[in-house]
Amino acid sequence: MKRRLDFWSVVKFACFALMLVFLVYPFFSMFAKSIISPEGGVTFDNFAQFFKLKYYYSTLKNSLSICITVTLTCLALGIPMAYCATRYNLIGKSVMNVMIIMSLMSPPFIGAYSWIVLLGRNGALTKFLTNLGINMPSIYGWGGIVLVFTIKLFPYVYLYVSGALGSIDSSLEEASESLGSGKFRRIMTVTLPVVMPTILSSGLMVFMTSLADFGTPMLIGEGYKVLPVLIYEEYISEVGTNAGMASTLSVIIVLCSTFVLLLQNAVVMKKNYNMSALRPPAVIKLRPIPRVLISFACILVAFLGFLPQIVVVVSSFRKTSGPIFTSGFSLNSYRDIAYKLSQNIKNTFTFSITAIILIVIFGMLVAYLSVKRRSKTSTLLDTMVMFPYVIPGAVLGIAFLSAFNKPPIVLAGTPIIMIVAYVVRKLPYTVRSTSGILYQIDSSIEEASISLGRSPMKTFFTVTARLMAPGVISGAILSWISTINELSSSIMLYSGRTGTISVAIYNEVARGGFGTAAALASILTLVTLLSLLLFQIISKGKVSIV
Amino acid sequence: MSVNVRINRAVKTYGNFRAVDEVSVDIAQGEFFTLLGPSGCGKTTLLRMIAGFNSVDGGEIYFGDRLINNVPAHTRDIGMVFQNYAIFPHMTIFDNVAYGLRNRKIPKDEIRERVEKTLDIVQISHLKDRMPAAMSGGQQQRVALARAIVIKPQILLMDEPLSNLDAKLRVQMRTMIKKLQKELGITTIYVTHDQEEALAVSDRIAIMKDGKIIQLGTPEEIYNRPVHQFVANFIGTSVFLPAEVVSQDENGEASIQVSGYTFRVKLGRKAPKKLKLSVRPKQFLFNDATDEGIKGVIRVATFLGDYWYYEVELTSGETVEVHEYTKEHEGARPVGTAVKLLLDLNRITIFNEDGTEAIR
Amino acid sequence: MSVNVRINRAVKTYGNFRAVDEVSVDIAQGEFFTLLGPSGCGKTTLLRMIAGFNSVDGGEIYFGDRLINNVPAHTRDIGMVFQNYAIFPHMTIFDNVAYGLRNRKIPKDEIRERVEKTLDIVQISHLKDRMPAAMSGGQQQRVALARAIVIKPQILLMDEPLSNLDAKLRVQMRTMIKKLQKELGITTIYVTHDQEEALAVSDRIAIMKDGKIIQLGTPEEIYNRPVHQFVANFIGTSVFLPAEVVSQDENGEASIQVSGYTFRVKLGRKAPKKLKLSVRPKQFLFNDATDEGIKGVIRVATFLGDYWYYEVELTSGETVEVHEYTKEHEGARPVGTAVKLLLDLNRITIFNEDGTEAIR
Amino acid sequence: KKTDETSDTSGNNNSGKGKVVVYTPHPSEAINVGVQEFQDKYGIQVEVVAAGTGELLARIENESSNPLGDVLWGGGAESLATYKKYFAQYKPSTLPDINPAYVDPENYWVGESPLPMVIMYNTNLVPADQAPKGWKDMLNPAFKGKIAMADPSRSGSAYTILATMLQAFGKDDGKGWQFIKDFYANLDGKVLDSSSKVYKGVNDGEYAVGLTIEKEAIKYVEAGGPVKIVYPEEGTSAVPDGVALIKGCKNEANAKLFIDFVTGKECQTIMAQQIKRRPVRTDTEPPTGLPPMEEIKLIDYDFDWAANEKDSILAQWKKIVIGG
Ligand SMILES: Nc1ncnc2c1ncn2[C@@H]1O[C@H](COP(=O)(O)OP(=O)(O)OP(=O)(O)O)[C@@H](O)[C@H]1O
Ligand SMILES: Nc1ncnc2c1ncn2[C@@H]1O[C@H](COP(=O)(O)OP(=O)(O)OP(=O)(O)O)[C@@H](O)[C@H]1O
Ligand SMILES: [Mg+2]
Ligand SMILES: [Mg+2]
Repeated sequence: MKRRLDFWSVVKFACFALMLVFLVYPFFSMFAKSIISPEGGVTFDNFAQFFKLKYYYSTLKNSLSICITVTLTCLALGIPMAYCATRYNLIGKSVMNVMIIMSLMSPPFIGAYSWIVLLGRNGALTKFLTNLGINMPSIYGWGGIVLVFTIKLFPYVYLYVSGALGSIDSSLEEASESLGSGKFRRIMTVTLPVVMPTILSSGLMVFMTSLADFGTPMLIGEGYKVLPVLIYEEYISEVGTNAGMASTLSVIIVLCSTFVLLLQNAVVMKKNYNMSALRPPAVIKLRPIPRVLISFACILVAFLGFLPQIVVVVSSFRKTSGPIFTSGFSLNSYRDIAYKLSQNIKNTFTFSITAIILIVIFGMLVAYLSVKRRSKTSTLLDTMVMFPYVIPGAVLGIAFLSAFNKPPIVLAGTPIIMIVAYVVRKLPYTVRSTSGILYQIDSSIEEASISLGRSPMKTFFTVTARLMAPGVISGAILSWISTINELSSSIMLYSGRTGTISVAIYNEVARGGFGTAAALASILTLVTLLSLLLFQIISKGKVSIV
Repeated sequence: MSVNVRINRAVKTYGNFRAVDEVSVDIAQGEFFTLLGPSGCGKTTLLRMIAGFNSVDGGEIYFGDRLINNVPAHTRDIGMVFQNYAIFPHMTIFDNVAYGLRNRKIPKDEIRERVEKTLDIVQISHLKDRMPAAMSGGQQQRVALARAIVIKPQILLMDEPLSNLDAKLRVQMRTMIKKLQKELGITTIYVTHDQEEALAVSDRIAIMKDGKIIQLGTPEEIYNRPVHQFVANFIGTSVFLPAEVVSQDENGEASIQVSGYTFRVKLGRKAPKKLKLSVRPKQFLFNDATDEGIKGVIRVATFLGDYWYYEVELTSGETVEVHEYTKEHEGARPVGTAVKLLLDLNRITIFNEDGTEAIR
Repeated sequence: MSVNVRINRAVKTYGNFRAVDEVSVDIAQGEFFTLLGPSGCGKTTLLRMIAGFNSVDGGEIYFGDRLINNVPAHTRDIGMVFQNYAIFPHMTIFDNVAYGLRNRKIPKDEIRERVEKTLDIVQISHLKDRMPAAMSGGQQQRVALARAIVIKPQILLMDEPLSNLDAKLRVQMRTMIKKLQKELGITTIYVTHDQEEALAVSDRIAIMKDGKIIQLGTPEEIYNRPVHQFVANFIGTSVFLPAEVVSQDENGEASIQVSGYTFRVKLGRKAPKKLKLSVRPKQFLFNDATDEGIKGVIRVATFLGDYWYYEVELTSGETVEVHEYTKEHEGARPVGTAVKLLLDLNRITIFNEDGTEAIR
Repeated sequence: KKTDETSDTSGNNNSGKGKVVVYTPHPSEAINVGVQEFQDKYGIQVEVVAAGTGELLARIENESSNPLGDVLWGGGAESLATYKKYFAQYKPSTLPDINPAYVDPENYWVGESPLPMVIMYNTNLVPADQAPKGWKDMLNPAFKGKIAMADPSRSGSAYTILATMLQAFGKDDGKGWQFIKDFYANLDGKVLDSSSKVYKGVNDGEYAVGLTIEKEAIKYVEAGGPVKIVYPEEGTSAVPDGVALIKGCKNEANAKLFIDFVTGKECQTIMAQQIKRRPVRTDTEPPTGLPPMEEIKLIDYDFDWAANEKDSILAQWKKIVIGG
């Protein structure tokens, strides 16, 4: 009996082994470049350079300024919306949810162009507002990045916090009310503090995403350069790269995010409370006027996030002439892409489905380890899982490429490398949202199962996993959507036969085929939408997305 | 200031099921009112309606003259102890208890003082900086209690506030609650499953069954004059013995026969032929002297501190529970002993045949 | 098959605090063993150590000959009822109860049958398709109970399994537990705050205080021969009166004076000069006949069903609790009445001055 | 004609002819035309990996221990030169017919289409009389903050533009750098990360003027966008797009065949006629609608200087950008 390792030790060991192969190995060799001089010695020149030259260190400052602002604005927007959506009988809630989830998924590159089409100097909305006499500041620069990030990333907060708010024990709120707290005070002193682990998780996701995302700032940053853009440039450039500097920058960005991650972990650790939520809170029926007003406000925000995709879909039907749109509508763009879709769609789905299954399994296990079996090693595991998240996808692609293109492991050019990259890169969504919800689950429920003779492993799958479902699902949806839309690592890793839809989009955009790109992106949007609907149908009545 | 609570034909339905079924009751200002009834009879549901956490699906609830059916809970000025404690897991014990006061614009010093005093009362002041997760069940329950009473509300609602405390502490706490309640004149509605507790603290008790109030009265009324077999059975154990009126004279004096034992008792009115006697375990008396009494054999004998608990199998085949105080009879009566049981005629309750109406 | 449990100097620490402090006890195979003690004394902690949910920070725990300190909980073949129920919120009642059986490769039909039978026993079979959220507190508690007993484990651990049930149901349930336990011979460790319950069901009782076992014995031993003032006080209310030995002859016969009342009693050994008498409320007797006794005035009179509860202020200033059975004295003794109290000399416990040792 | 079909029945069955893996940043029309012809002609299976020049070069660099690609087709010659240690030297059979100006003396790459740098402006935003004529108009305060220019440290074409401007105003006497300083001031801090944003931005009216490659700008003109092309009067450069053999590649023979093919007359003619790419061959007609190379004023572009001094030039540029 004694020599059989217990389930969770085995899991932990297995996770570490996988991490070692697919994370530590590629990244370590990549990071090593930051301190290895061209002559082969160890040097910290690159770091010295970074802190000496304003060109470099200013990007760090810019990045932090953006991340912090965006995290705050996303929380400010996402939490109230999550509250309203879970507690009130809003009109059009499911439509709103779909729009919000969809807004996370700006089809690569072209989605961001939509913002320029809408809010650029010559943008449709800008012109419209100018005609009304409203002078919009330009979308470019700090303000624009913050705006676009906020609209794009608040869904993390919304989704994660909704999940948690739905599984709080209602008697806590009632207790607060019985002690004379009005709604606002109740929310501030009981509801939010109790779901704080989840709030922090979602804030972390926003922070990390805005720290890592280079697409948006690249597009509308103009002169305002942030760290990931710089990393991207140092790794991928037509005019020569500086791998040493690039690794240095990667190390710095990883350090930043690790710091924030550890901070979050430390705070959450102190706020780790269990409750047995037998009675989830009821949905309150609002009176007609507030109901309409609140619904309208929420849907407006959701719509704003969804707007870029509407622009994309509209564009896909516009008539094109070479690279430019002309007036009138046609289906030409779709005709153009029709012949190249089947393989790419097939790839997108096979890779994504495989990846998502692995993500859900690993995500739950890792989250469980780091929350319920808290130890130094499981915290380390949690931290490691998070860090691919802040590495630009293309850089991760490069790390994988150079690590798995030579013995002992040769994976380059195969579907496996794409799938592994997706898993490594999209795992954090599921891990974060799941660990958020895990903090709320009373451990005595698990103990009850164990006392009835189910092994910890079986207990995990029959009880804990089921109770984690709301968190797992919202994380898995995010993972899924961002996997089918994943571009930046794919572009480095695909080979002739393993191209995905988003690769095709990129190729069109990069070459000015905006009409066809829009058509491809619309298809992706449609696919995303369909998978959401499908999910809702399959899980009818059992679990909701949010 | 305290207030009276008037409940008029209140109804709560879950689907087709009526958890609270046209309950009407007036609770006086400053009254200590207890809801007592078997598990699942609707006590919590009713309490939550008064607190404002369950919708009122029919009827009205008034606090004083104010219809509160739709008044938000937090403006009702209630204190509530939840059956599952509902302690805020993210606050220390001190903050949990101070929570309600912080809402009331009370100076910090006073808050500290009141919280500490209350924690003292519930005997957990040494734990005030702990988090709830590091507390035992009973300690948590006392936090819930302290949190509700520290705010000195108009109405105090308590749902089994002492269920996880040991007997000593229970008595101390209930005495404390009662004292506080009288001092401040707080109208109190109390849910308990413990009859003794209900009898000890209540001004009036409502016995509930299946969402309805079966009997409403002072502890003595409920105990001594149950109007329904259910109440007799529920408050203290009772055994029901079928009996027959052999004769009754014009004064109401009746001769009643039960299991071969005949006794005379005065009834207030003309009794039906068939009766049902409700006898509590302590209303049986062992007759060691004569041969009179209901005959039976001791089957089980258990020591229960103050008294011995016996199960006696009557010749009729029925088994009845009999308690005998240890000071009335030294040592156990061994299992197997043949005994004769008399009835404590002044105390037993006499029902009609189906137990729905008390004859005496 | 059932098994004996041997606990040897078990320790559990939270930081510097010893929640369980070198507890040693042998629980025999098939024994019904109860942990009794004030809130926060470490009962739950000890139970969870036996179950395998708390680490054993010192000492050993054996099931039979098997050291189980590090054996995973799920292989221990225990059934446990948790203080906070810990029902699976996502399963119907039926599934909750069936959960443990599904693991045991039992045919479906048999599972259904056993679950239904157990639900019947705890009287909630009509709710079997409900979700736990739609259940009252007591109903939930019964689910937890059913879930633990349906698997017929080697060892049954129960943490206040009946705390939210009404008196009737409590008695029924505890009788059922006891019967089941005897039938199947399950070694049972039971935590309760209810002394009467403990006395009623237990083969042996351990009285815990501050993480230690103070006394271990059969119910009668615990009740009648407390070895420590704490036990006397905890099991039933006791009042402690300082007394003085006026004289003691060579037979041990002593003359003892307490509050101006002198009585003679035979002590087993030479008594110290100063004593402490432990008197339960029912061990005071009102002396309506003579002028002898401890003098006092009735301050509180409460009807408690079987008996009247009085608080009597003695001339020494102390207040003592006195119970008088309703059948011993008709009606209440009014508040303010001057009374004389005798002691039930055969029953009171006599301690040394600081109450740490029983003299008789 | 489904490319996926052909790629599915991949090299294994067709092993006699084999396959070739082509890395290319070219637009799909170009790829379709070139690849289709090549496959039809030789029966060799072509696997295309299309991505940006930067991404492709990064792949080649990181795959160097086990190259997965065979040929890099397209990408500015200057970029190719920077990465030449990952390429193999190869002299295509077509070399004699190619304008020597577009050939690497060391044969690490060979040009396939010259690319003059141009100024592009939006006719809605710039009245005809204010249309720019040369590089110096980029200092016009009217254009302040309205010039689209990609980052030379990112984009190969932008670097070529920078080098061209430097040379046009004097690379050695400091005048060139003075011009760049003023030019940067007129950019008002707006440096775009990729060249695609330049032409698209000008076309969409986000910027009034932009500096870019002729081959991209001409697409917008052809499509009828509100844009016009100007060949700077101070002279411009015509660095070609190149094609190169990847060092250590797996299908070397086929790759060489491919290089010969894309620099051959047949392919160059089709490219010129169908998608308006200027040929590198001396014996091929330029595309209609584009001024012949001879009419465009070219500076004497010092390719070696631009390639060798790249680091210091970019360092200088960064210094200007930071203002330090
Ligand atoms: N995680 C913890 N950290 C620190 N102290 C704890 C922790 N858990 C319990 N305690 C303390 O240990 C003591 C024993 O707790 P335990 O839960 O065993 O009490 P108990 O006897 O079951 O009491 P109750 O009857 O109130 O449930 C209590 O004083 C409690 O405050
Ligand atoms: N959400 C619900 N849906 C359906 N039935 C419910 C729901 N909540 C409670 N009930 C039922 O309503 C009845 C009354 O429940 P309530 O909680 O008021 O009982 P209680 O008297 O407090 O019992 P206990 O003493 O066991 O706590 C119970 O039979 C219970 O099963
Ligand atoms: Mg209840
Ligand atoms: Mg406990």
